[in-house]
Amino acid sequence: MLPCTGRIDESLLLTAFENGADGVMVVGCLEGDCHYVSGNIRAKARVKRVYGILDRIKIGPDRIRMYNLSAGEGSKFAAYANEFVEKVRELGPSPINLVRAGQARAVSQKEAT
Amino acid sequence: MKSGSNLEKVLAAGHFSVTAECGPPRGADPDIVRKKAAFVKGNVDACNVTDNQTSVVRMSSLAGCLLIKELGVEPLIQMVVRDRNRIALQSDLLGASAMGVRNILCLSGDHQKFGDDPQAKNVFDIDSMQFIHLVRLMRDEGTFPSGKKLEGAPKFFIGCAVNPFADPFEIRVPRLKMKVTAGADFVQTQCIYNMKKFKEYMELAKREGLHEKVKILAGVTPLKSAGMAKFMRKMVAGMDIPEEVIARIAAEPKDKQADKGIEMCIEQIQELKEMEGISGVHVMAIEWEEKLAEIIGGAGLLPRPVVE
Amino acid sequence: MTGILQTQSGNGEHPTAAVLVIGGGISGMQSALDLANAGMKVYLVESSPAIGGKMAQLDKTFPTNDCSMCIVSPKLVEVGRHRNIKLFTHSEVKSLTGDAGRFTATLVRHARYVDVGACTGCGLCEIVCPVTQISHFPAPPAEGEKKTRARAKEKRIIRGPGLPQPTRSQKWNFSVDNSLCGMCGGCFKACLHGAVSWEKKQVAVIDQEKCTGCGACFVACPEKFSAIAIGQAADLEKSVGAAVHARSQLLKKEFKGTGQRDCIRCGLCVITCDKVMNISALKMVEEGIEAGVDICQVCGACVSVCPVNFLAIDQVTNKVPRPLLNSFNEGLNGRKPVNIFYPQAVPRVPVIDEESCVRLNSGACGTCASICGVGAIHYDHREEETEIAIGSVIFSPGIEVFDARIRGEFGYGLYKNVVTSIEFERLLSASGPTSGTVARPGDAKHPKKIAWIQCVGSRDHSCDRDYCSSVCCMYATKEAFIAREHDSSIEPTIFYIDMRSFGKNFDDYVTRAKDHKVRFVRAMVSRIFEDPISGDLELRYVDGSGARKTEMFDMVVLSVGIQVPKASKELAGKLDIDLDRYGFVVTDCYRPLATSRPGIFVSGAVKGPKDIPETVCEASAAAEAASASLAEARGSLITAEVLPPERVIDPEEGLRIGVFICHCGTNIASVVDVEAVTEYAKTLPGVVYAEHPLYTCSQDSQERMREIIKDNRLNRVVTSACSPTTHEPLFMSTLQQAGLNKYFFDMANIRDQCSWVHPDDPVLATEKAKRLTRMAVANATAGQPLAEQEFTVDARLLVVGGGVAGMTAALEAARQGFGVFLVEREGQLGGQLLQLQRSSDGRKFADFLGGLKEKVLNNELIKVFTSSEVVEQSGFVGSFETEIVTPSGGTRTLKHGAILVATGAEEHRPEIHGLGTLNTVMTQTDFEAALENATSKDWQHLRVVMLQCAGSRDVDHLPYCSRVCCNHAVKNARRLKSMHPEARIDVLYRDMRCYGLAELDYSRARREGINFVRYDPEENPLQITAEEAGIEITVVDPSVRLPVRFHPDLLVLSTGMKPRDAEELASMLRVPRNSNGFFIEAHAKLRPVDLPSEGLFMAGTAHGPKSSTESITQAQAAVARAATLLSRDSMKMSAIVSVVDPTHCAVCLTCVRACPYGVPFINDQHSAEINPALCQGCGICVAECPAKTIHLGRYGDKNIRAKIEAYSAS
Amino acid sequence: MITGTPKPIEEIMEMVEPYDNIILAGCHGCVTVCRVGGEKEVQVLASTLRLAREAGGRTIKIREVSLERQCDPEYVEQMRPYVGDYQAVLSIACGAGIQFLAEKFTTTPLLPGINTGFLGVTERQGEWSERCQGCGDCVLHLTGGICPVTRCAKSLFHGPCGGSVQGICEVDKSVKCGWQLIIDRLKALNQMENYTKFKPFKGWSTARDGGPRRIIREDMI
Repeated sequence: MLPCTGRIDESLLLTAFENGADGVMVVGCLEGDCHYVSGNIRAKARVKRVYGILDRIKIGPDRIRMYNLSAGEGSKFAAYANEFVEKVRELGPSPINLVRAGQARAVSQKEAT
Repeated sequence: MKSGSNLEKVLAAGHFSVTAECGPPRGADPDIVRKKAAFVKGNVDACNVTDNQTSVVRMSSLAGCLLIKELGVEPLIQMVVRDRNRIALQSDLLGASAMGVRNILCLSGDHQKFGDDPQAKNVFDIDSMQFIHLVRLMRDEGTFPSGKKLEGAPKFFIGCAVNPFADPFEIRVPRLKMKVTAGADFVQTQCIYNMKKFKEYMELAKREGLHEKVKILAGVTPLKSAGMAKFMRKMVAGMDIPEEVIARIAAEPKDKQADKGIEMCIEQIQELKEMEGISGVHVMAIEWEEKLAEIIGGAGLLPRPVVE
Repeated sequence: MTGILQTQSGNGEHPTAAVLVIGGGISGMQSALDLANAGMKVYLVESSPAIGGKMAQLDKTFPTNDCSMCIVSPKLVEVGRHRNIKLFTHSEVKSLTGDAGRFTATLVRHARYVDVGACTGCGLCEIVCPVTQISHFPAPPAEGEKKTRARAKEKRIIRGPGLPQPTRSQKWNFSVDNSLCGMCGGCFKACLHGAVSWEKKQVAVIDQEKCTGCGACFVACPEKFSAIAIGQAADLEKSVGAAVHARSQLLKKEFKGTGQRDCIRCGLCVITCDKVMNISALKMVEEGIEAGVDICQVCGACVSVCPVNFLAIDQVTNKVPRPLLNSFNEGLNGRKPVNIFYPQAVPRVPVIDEESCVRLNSGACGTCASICGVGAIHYDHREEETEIAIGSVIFSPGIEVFDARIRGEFGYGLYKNVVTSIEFERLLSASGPTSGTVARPGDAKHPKKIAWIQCVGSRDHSCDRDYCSSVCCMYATKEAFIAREHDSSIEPTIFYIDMRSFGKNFDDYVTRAKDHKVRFVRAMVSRIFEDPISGDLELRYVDGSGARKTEMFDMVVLSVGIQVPKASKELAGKLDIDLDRYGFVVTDCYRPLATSRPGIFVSGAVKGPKDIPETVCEASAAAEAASASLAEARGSLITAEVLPPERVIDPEEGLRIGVFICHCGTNIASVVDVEAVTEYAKTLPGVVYAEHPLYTCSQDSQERMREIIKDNRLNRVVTSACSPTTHEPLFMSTLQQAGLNKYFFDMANIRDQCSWVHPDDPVLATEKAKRLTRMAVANATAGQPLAEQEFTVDARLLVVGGGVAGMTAALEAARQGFGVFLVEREGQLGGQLLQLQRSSDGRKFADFLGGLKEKVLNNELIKVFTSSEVVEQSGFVGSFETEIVTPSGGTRTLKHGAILVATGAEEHRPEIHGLGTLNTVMTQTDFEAALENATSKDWQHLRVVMLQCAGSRDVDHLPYCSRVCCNHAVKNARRLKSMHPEARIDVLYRDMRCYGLAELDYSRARREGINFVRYDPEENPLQITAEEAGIEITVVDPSVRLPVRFHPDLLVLSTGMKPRDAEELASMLRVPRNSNGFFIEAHAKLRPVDLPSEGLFMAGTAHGPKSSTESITQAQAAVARAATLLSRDSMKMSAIVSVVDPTHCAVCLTCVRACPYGVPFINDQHSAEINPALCQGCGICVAECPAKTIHLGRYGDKNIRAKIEAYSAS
Repeated sequence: MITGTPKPIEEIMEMVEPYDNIILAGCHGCVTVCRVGGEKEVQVLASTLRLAREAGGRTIKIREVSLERQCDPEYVEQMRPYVGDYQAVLSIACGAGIQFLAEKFTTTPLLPGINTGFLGVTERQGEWSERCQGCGDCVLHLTGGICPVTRCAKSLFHGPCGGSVQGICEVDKSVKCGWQLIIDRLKALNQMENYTKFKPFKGWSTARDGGPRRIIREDMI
């Protein structure tokens, strides 16, 4: 939880992927309705940049997405969360996690032999 | 006589002069130049040979000049400062003069962005104004800009180009005046369609007495079609084609538009002929050299006078 | 405090700076907080055992669906721990003497039998107490007579399906003390297992091999010998009752789910009856248990200690059992005589009920005292009287609901599946008797079809409840809405007369409910019949087409109205304040908070039915009214909070993290395995302490947390509980009180994010709770101590808008001793009220306005700027600077500590039905003005049609309800009728929204012959032609179901109210307005006059349409809210602000450009700088800074990275 | 300030391909201000590289550092104690900084992470434009404070050329005609006489045409 999505920056978003996130969802106020005037617009630009980076480094751009909600839209939040989880599930584990899992398997096989 | 060129002579004799232009080919085939020269021959007092115009690579203008000269057409070499620094420019000037080229048009040159090699490095060591100054210096002082004495000064009738329709309008005449001061003997204008604005320009020039200091050749280009007119207006920077001009040619059926274009061009030349301060026309029949005779003849400017 | 009057000590010349607030509901709490936060001492008296009132009982609130308990609980805690509020719960006002400014009140604190200071609220007493019924206590022995036990004459053997199956589990060891044995053989005869060997004149011996431990011998041994000793019984050292409870609990656990239905002959019931209750009505026999049904006192203890539910209360007695019902849960479940009012109660201290406690009545039992670890239970408590000196009184005792039994045709009290709306609230509540499952009380079946019947005990002359209760339409809609959220198969139907959704955003809420399949039927239900077998209910009603209908429902909710309780009326009598015939306090429409007795003020529904935000608003307003005359003595009776010095944490000191995993009652614990999370937390690095309190936020838990922090020298604290938005401030202040910087804290929300969203997957929810806790621990580990800077407060108030709200606010603020700048755009003060003529009681507004204006203009503390406008605004709460343009064209800069927006509204004038072109068509305001001169003959037989909602509740004009138009029409119609009885008036309406006591005028209007005809823009539209030639209106009159045609001389349009243009002001103040242009309050329920930015308040119609009385109330409320700031000497700035570390600042201006508030600047030290007072703490600059040299308090990269890393760590 | 743009990540990936343990060096100077090479970009690029590498099955160790300036030897020297422990240094400072590192650390390969742009100004957040080419012979006093060398696509000294249309350069619709700007400014300054003055040939020897330039100021040594 952050005071505003405007606080989040690209390096933190990428850090989440480095830490094994398969997807990152950024949820801010409705556009034009930011509690801090323009924080969500700044966040949108940063999410877009990370989207581009993920695309270019073959992690997959769709693993990050920004949603906009008002505080009263609990059910919409749930719907978005489900939608995004479903999307990430379709994409499967992040390549990082696949590689790490593969290495872990290799290590355990090695230990087994 | 500064250069003794035919063009200089014709103008000096008070004739309404005619120049045209000839774009060298995109290859090494000299026959293409010769073929074009054939259309020009006899119809003009001098023929411009362009220098990699619009930054599209072509045969060098000096070579083109020599080819048409062989056929008896008086060459007018165009030189741009885009591709050569002051060393190369001086050297080419000396060479051209040595080979008998007596007319020169000093230009900046279109930016390389529009040509074959937009990635090319441009030079622009000196600008066209400074180039005019350079040619006049060498011709009249007989020295290099470095001050060293020339072993034989080059002889050129020095021309420059002006676009009366470019922005800002207010500096167009002062800038022409600067060019004249720098050493221009004659000027060829950008092709004119907006006669009203051109007249305004001429009024201002005349107020400065420029028509008496420099020979002004008005540029004309026959329109092949309404489409071409619209294209030029849209794509060529500083091209001012009034709506009524386009409307007039567009009113014709497609197959009659070329004839209409020629007719309009002739009318325009006749109008220019009557204007005070206009010493001639520069007919740029772009890739349409075969119509030169028809146009120039139609305007009652043939045959060309011979001045000794 | 520049410009504030000096505070004085009570030397006899000054009033007493203390206020008595009567009633601890939301009204009393809000008044108390506003007063106490503005330097007044408060005595808050509440008759029930805890504060909270009706709001604590509600499930959700309209129109935002906020959880009522969640939003009220921080207030409960704040009141509970406020140093300047003295709480008297379970108490009453006995008398009041003296006059305004110096009253003396006598308070009676009823005996609670539990020491509030000592009790930890652990609730163990309630758990061990075996009593569940109101007993028929044996008559006390006559004077001088020896106390003897009655002997049963009527016996009944209670049998199971099979014979008893004696258990030896958790067996107690019975043995005979040879030195005490009377050798009577009683034990030998009692033993059913042949385990006792005895012969005459011999000491009895118990064969432990054969003994099952039932204790029959123990019970049989005569008291004079008491020779049977018990061994291996846990808690026996405390009391027999405690030991019985301990064994019963173990056995219950053991037999849980085994389907055991036969008696296990544990003997606990018999021992309890004999040794704990001193009754001896039970005896173990071969076939089961023999009950002496005539001597049973019906306390229910035997039933509650039975581990296998073998006994039932009606089997053991021949009397009718009287179960003890939980009044907080509206009697839907039971309780014990010792009872904590509700889980979040403040104070969370039980009360022992004098009527049902065995100890207090017969002297037996005493189990609770024996088990209480802190010795907090004292059966010898007596009621105490306290005398207090106060300057003012606020009377806000609240309301009760109508007794639905009076409307016998609905069968309430007879039909089990007919409930009241307040009962339904408890059924919906997660902490209610069904834990939030919608179940029929009759058979616990899940109902599908539920009907709400409106106006039960409202708008009803037959039971003397003529008024409208104001809230029922909305709460029924909400209950229907929420019921469907709980169970989407529910089909709700609401039967109503008029849909009175007149408040801000209410119509939208009703529309949303309709979209969520809530069915609305405009019909009066005449009767309900119960199907005695199924318990289903048949409703009879007449629908819109006039057809008689019957429809079956599974359950019926009666939307009961609200009324003044008898006790409140009696108290009002003692206080000598006037009530109307219904018991509502009488007030003047220009002085809405003042009662008939000077110095006593009133707030809340006791002065007329109203909802929560209006109550909160009135409560603040009453606080203002009550303190204005005491202002000169402000601060003389309060004590300032003294925090212990903050412990400086040595960086070398290792991490000592304490983790508190909250049960939230069952809110969290019913899904999340809090014990497992607690154990897990203990394994996290740095965690030295972890526990799982039942309610971490309760007052006793907070006190405990403070102790734990100190005892364990904790340097970080984490709670995994509910929402940080509501509860973080509370926990942080506990840290401060324990001498720890409050930012050494983090909070995980395992309620909303675990138990609430994953109720069906406890395993994963528990895992998620662990993960969130891990993240919070990581974040707390990364925590840094942050300091809050202090600055001086400018005690002046800027009021924008000089209408009735603005002027009232200015005057009241001045009375409070604050300087005021009053800025009005127009050339004269008065606002929209200048256009109106008379109040509902017929007095001329002009007289009132004139007086008000004069007072404002003559007040030395008020500086009035007319024809002036705000053009520039800067600064922050406590220290604002506002530039205004004055009529001369020059600007002036005003410095002040708070802002009150009262920009008002104006009459909407749409170009419809010939308004503006025909002189026969006018608005209500025009008509009201015309009425002033309506003496001519033409008016005598005038035909007037009033068209309601003309351009209101209409998406093409004003989409909202303007709230005042119905009352306005009734007022004007009645005035015309009184002047010219022959005049004909037809009011065409959609819903007559004469809420509250205004209903009385509406019914009078009907009786006076004013004709009301309902139309509906969709189903029964009007045909209107309004031309020079005349006006013709055709509509079907639903009462006769025939088309009627009107040819009025005058068409009066009720066009509604629209806000004045305040777009620029809103953008300068950076406060939001809704799509209709009204300012949006900080919280729709609990902060109705606060704007979302700190230090900004609003009042009057700028907030939404309302009457002049309501505007006056809001103005006073807003002043009260502002006074909580302006009365302070200094304020603290938030520590959550961006701070530039100049070391790496590249002075690149990125922050300067990125900040939406324009706060960062480049200082003369060649670095960017951010004024902490102006920084809003969004963190945009932090994220943009290319040098990463801006840090935002607890939202630093370090914190976020710690959380991200902890998220994925396993 | 000196501006620049990030190199495409693919290009950087190719450069670092041979290495598994590198330093990523940012600079607190110009590149921080133009937001291409400061601490934040170090973090973003480091994360990006690690992710990209790991997605390809290999990991890379990156030491993230930000020097005060990469163009001053004292700051560069701060890297010396550990630079030898790494296989390469990826710098996101300007070309000057990168080269300076290369000169100082002769045995460590230096890789450029950004494309150095020009000497420019901030038009607004996120937009920069060129103002100076460092020709070494300033004529701004004659041209109304607007540089014909930089602002005219053809570096004309007697512009504008015929390609100037309504103040826009023919080369790029988003570029203003430098000469139009000069004229406007001269008019505003009432210095149009400067315009009509003939400007002699520019000496380019002080520009890059004179070879790599040095400034030595004896008085400061």
